[in-house]
Amino acid sequence: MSVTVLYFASLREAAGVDRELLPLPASLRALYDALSLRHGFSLPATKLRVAVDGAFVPWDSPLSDGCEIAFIPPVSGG
Amino acid sequence: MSVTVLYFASLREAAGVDRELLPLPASLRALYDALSLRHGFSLPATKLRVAVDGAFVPWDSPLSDGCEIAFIPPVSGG
Amino acid sequence: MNRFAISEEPFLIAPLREQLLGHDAGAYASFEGWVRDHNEGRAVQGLFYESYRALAETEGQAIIDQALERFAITRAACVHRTGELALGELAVWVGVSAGHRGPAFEACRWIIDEVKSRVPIWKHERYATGAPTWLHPDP
Amino acid sequence: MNRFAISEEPFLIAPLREQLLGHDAGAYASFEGWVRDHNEGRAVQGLFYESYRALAETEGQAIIDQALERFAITRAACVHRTGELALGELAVWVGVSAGHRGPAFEACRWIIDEVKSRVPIWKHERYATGAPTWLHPDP
Repeated sequence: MSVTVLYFASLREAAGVDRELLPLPASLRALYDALSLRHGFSLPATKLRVAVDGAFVPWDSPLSDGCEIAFIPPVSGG
Repeated sequence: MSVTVLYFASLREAAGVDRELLPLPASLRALYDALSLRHGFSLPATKLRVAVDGAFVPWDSPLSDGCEIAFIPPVSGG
Repeated sequence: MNRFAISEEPFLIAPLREQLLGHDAGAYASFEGWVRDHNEGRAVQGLFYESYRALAETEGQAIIDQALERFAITRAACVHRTGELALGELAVWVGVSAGHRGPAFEACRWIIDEVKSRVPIWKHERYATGAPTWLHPDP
Repeated sequence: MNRFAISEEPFLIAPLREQLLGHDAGAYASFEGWVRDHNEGRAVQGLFYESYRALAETEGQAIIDQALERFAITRAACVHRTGELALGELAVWVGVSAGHRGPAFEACRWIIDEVKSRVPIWKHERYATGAPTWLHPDP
């Protein structure tokens, strides 16, 4: 039971990798909090959006085995 | 003592010429009224602007010998 | 380039746009007016633009100058076609460069609105049915 | 064409614009974002755009689709660059065609605003002095 986490921009830089395979977490919020501690992310979860399997989802969405999770820091295109 | 009058768009079509040499008139308004009668212009002076020697001027501007007058019907560029 | 011009022939946008570029400007807004196949419900077959060229160029340049004063923009230009135009042909182009997108959009819109209301250019439309007409819209 | 695309290479505007042309549309508004030599008072030497490409294309296409519903426009498209960009390079292009200029301008502005606020693309700026930075502006 695992999930893939994708990192972008400053989160990728802080994590030092662009993806990780991790055990299925209890929730998106629990996963982000654990990763923040491990990688020293400075952005609070309240500033981020989150996507699962290529679509934006609410933070309380359920997770399933094998899903792909991306934490989306504030964007700066354009 | 004469002036040149330039015609554009529907005024040119009604006048049948794009310019005329005419005696110096008493005023721009008197000139337009006379030309309206002669050429059958359907636009009232209140819908027009007027230019003398290549610059917009008020309808009560004085006229001088040899000046070039253009009655400017409502524009439709763009 | 900060200029207004009348063009009696088709003109290329690329070199005009090129002159608005600059490392100091991050935003560029442009507008193009093309000849449509209809106007106010009537099928249009083609049109002709006439101008009082000397006054049109003076008035157009005044609009560009005023835009440069009113908006936080870097450069602005406008070219208007005259003569016979076919369906789909480019009638007018406006380009504005600026540090930020807000002023670029606002100035571009303002310039085309002013050109349409003040510059002595007149449109003569030919229709599928009925007599051709000079357009003299109420201001 | 009614499409949003990410381009990892420099792209040409002319063929994109061409696909928005049509005899039914009389108005075309476009926006371009270029790499400026400064940002918030700092001298910029170059930048890098990273995207979450799959989600960026989905979200960008949703913006185009929503613009087509919200505004009286004919066609709309947007392309955003990613990768390394030099000063003066084109970062983003938006084009909108419509029957009239009002909706063309409004939709063009709306699309770029939405792209900047919602599409997962991030800018990494390098400065003349100081450490390079990922930009994560407060919404």
